[in-house]
Amino acid sequence: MDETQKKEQATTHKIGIYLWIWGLLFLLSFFSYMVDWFAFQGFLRWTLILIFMFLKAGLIMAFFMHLYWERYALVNVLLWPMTAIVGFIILMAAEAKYTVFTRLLYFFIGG
Amino acid sequence: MSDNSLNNLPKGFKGMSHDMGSDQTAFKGVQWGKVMMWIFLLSDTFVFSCFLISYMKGRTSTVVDWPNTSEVFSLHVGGMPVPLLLIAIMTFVLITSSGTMALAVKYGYEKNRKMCGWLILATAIGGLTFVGMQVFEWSKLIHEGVRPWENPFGAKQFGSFFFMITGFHGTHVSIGVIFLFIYARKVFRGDFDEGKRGFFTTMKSDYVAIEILGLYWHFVDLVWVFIFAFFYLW
Amino acid sequence: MHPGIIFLGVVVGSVLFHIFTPWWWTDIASNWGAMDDTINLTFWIGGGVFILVCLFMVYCVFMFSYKEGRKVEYKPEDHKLEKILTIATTLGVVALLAPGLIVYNNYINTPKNALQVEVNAWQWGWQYRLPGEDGILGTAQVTKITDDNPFGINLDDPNGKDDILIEDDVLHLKTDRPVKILLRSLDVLHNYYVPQFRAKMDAIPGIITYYWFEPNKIGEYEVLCAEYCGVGHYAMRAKVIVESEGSYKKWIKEQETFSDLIAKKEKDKLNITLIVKNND
Amino acid sequence: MSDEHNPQNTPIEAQSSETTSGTSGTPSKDIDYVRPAELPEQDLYHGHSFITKWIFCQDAKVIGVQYFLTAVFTGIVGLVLSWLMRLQLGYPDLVPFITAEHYYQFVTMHGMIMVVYFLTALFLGGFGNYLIPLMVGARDMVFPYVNMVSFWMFFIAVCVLMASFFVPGGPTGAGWTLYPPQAILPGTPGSNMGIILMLVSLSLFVIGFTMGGLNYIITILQARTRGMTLMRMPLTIWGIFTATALAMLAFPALLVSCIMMTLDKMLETSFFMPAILQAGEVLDYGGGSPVLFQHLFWFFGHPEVYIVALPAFGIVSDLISVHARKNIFGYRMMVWAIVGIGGLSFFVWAHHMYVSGMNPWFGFFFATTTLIIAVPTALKVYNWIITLFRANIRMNTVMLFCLGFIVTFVNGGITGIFLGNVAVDIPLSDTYFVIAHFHMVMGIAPLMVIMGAVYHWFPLVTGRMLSEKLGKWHFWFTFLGAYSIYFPMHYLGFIGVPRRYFEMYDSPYVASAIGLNEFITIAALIVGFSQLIFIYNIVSSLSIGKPAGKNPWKANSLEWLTPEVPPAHGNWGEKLPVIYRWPYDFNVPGAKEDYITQTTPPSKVISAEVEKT
Repeated sequence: MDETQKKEQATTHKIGIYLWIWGLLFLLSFFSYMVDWFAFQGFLRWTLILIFMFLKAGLIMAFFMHLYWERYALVNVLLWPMTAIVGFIILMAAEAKYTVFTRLLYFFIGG
Repeated sequence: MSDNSLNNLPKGFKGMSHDMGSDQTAFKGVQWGKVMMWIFLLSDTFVFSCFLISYMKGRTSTVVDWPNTSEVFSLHVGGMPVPLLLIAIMTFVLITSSGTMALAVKYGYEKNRKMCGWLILATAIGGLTFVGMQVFEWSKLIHEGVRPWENPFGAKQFGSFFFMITGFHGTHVSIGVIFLFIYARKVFRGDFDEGKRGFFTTMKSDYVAIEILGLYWHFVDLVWVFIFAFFYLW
Repeated sequence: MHPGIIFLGVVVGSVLFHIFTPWWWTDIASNWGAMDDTINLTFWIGGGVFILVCLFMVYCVFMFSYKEGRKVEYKPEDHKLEKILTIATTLGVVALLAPGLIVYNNYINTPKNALQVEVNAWQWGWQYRLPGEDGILGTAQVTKITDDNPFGINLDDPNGKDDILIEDDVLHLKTDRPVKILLRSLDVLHNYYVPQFRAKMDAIPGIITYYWFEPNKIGEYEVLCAEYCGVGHYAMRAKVIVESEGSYKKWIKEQETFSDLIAKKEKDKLNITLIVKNND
Repeated sequence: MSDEHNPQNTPIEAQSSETTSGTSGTPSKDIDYVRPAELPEQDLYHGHSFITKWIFCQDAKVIGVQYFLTAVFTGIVGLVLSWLMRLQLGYPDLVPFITAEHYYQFVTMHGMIMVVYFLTALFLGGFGNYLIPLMVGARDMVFPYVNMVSFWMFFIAVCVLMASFFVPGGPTGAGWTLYPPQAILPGTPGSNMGIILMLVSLSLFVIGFTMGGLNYIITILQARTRGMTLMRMPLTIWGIFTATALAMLAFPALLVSCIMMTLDKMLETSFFMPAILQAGEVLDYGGGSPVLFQHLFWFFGHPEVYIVALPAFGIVSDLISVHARKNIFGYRMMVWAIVGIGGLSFFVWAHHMYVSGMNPWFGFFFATTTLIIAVPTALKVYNWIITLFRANIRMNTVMLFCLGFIVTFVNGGITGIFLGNVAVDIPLSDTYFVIAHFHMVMGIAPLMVIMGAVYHWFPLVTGRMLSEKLGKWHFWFTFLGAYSIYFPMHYLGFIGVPRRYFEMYDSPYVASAIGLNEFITIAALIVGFSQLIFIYNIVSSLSIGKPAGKNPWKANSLEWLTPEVPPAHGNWGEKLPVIYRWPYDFNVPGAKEDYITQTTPPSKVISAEVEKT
């Protein structure tokens, strides 16, 4: 491949986009740090943490890892298996709740 | 593979069914090495997910109090405890290195050997700084009496999960740093311009390797995003 | 001999074995007859499928053995047939699943009047704790177990004081009264399993698990440990005696409560101190 | 037009999916048109010395054979262990050196060896390495060097595993599921070095397998030859591909649980260890959750079942089709069933844990998902037997093994429905019913396929045929023997005999079962020894077997169409093959012969009424 073709490759992008994303990542990290700084609690804390986390992860995957420019075949092959993880998380959260419930009931509280 | 031909293919889900229905390759224009790294990272995602899921299960089901992370991980600056200060700096360093890596990939594809090499070196230094701060953090905790098998601040599992998960992540970072140095040398030596053959694999070098390395490095950063949210902020 | 004959023999043999087998489940002695029914239902549907599939295969083997120039059908797909088979299978699966889930729903929801029995399992033996007059078991923890407190009952829990302690592996149960078995393991996994009761559940250290059944046949039953628990797993047996209300009451009267035990131990200690003092 | 890879022309747009859905829609007027190569020729390393050619070899075919032989070696170890167990169960006092400790060590090692080091390595490492590049028309795996390292990692893992037989305390006796807490507590044999070596060996296996798995997946996805679309791949490849994908996603859970258990053992962390009272002492553990290990283990363990089963499904489909001289019925449904089973297998794991004391509400969810998975599995069975209908069945050894597979698989699949349905599982779990079920469905059934596959592909690998006569004897001994081991064993489970019992003593349940146990033991010994026929057949056929020549079975798929038999390094000689059709065009109406190979261009068989390409 000659030089001109190389330049047009999907993998080369204007430097501006990288700098933008870089800045956004710093900003989002700062925000999630602020969540702790202001000691938000409960639902608000969790929503903010998760939003910032997924935004950061999404930006890194989409732009730094070039997933935004990849064809859907690759994107789908990579993202669909995550459903197994999501299922695992949901079930293990339920399991953990159950464990702590029986522990408290039979070891400490009784009744 | 030139970009022209890729642009002529259908896009989106239509493109997906086209690619999957076609012969030879399912991921059009994606090099073997890059697919390998992606699938490996997918597998590694499952490793870290299992770690974090175990952590969630362990933390939720313990009846002993979990230590308050923003206190445990605070640093004293001028006598005032600043919560999660070190973690914030570590995050900053890792994101910085991720950015330099992204630029290194870009310059690599532009065959800008010097820029690419220096940026990879910068990334490696960032990674090294991160590992160094992690060592500091570990020794601070160990000094305070936290061990994998015990924890003076509350639930035993805190120490176990902390050392295991950050240790596993730190190992990934360290391996990444080693490879960054190796590739920086290769870039400066011009292996990728000449297509020199690898020492072990006897395969030709190509700048794609920089992108593959970049994928790995961004993945390490990605994992840190999750560890930061779930371990330090929870 | 044509191989089809042997395959046919295997299918016929399997069916005959099933009909004439001397090995069959033990007579049920609890309320879980519904489990046997679901097994039977699965046998009918599943066995039917097995026989049909194998007989069809044998038929094909007989009819279409290799012959030079035989006319072979070329039909890669038949959407109608595939659809019919999918729907039929789905219906069969639903027919098996629905009753199973109904039985399971009964299994995990214990009746209100169930008598609680806590089974303590360790490597390799069993002991039991029954609630006293208040009908409530006191809370207990493995870490609190001492010689004076063999069940690790929390001393500050008033419910625990009248708990009946049975430091023996024979458990007596009243007939026709639901029992909720609470399983507590002191070390590794165990499983309190009486084949005649059908029900079983693992005992796990760190949490309490449960299941329930209603014994309805007077007799003695052997308890087996059904979860591998180390070298002594196979020898980890116990006994359940299901008896009438009267003899059960007599038995339970003879058992020691936790406060009895504390009193006894105090007395022993006092005696020891007295002996020590006398010796001085 | 140049067919070779040429970056100047624009190869990707030249042919789109229309051409793959039917010959009629070809954009080019030339019906034999296949678009040119996208990728340049693969750069291969050719070994010159003995060591680089046969030991540290980068040729996938040699690596496949290496995997095969190593796996068979571990399998023989597992077989001998099973004899010892059976001797103890059938004749308790016959062999004095079998103590309870040893018995549990045999149980554990037999289970782990057979599931992981034998079946998984054999199907994916052995058949996968040998067949993938040949069947998709590649010169080799995409990363030959990594592939070689993969085998040697596996080899080291096997060495570590075998080393555990010789350490103080012997190998672990924790049961193949390695459930904590007992796996690392002194009440279990081999709870010191044994369990550590087992965990290390498993971790090495996972690492090695990941390297191999990346190769298999990427070779199938990215290195197919011209004309080879995904929907023209033999089902063998589909099975191996899906199994590998499952392995890549399931082994991480095993790795994580191994790491965590190693830490629990060596650093006394409490991941899986709650407060424990042993021998009157409260141990230094606290707050952990043994059920977590079970979840992690079965999150790996259930996909693992399909890692073994799916390649067997795929291979048997091909064998049936070739030897019944008929296309496989419902190819597309077969593919979707394989993929669907694979996907669903990540949502069914806790059906192994119905009586484990997990959250009781999980029973509903997992019973439902488990029985859903029965539907695609049943459809596959229907498709196999419909393929036999109106076919032209060669009753040779290969076909016999396929038929044996169908019988044992249907049997084991149906007992699987018993165990998947939660209310039925409760009385049967942890009894011999479970043992019988999984040996039938993932022991005997895949073994039938492996043996059939060996008879089928032996001519390709060595250039000589195996003896049919010995093969038939081997089949009948193995099939009838194995069936008579495991079919009656289900009934032991009905009586209520629990699994992993060293001895039953005088329990009332088993008085009637003694005779049955003796019978099973004798059958097991016979089946084991009859494998000597197989080994003899292989060894003798290497030198005196009938030369096979090219394509002795008249198969369509690519592996038989190499210029040399057995195929040389690089597989295809000068030019890569070009594919025009699926591999199942047998007895196409209008065609002269009863098979049309994948490389036959449409113009050569104008008169054939091919429905699908």
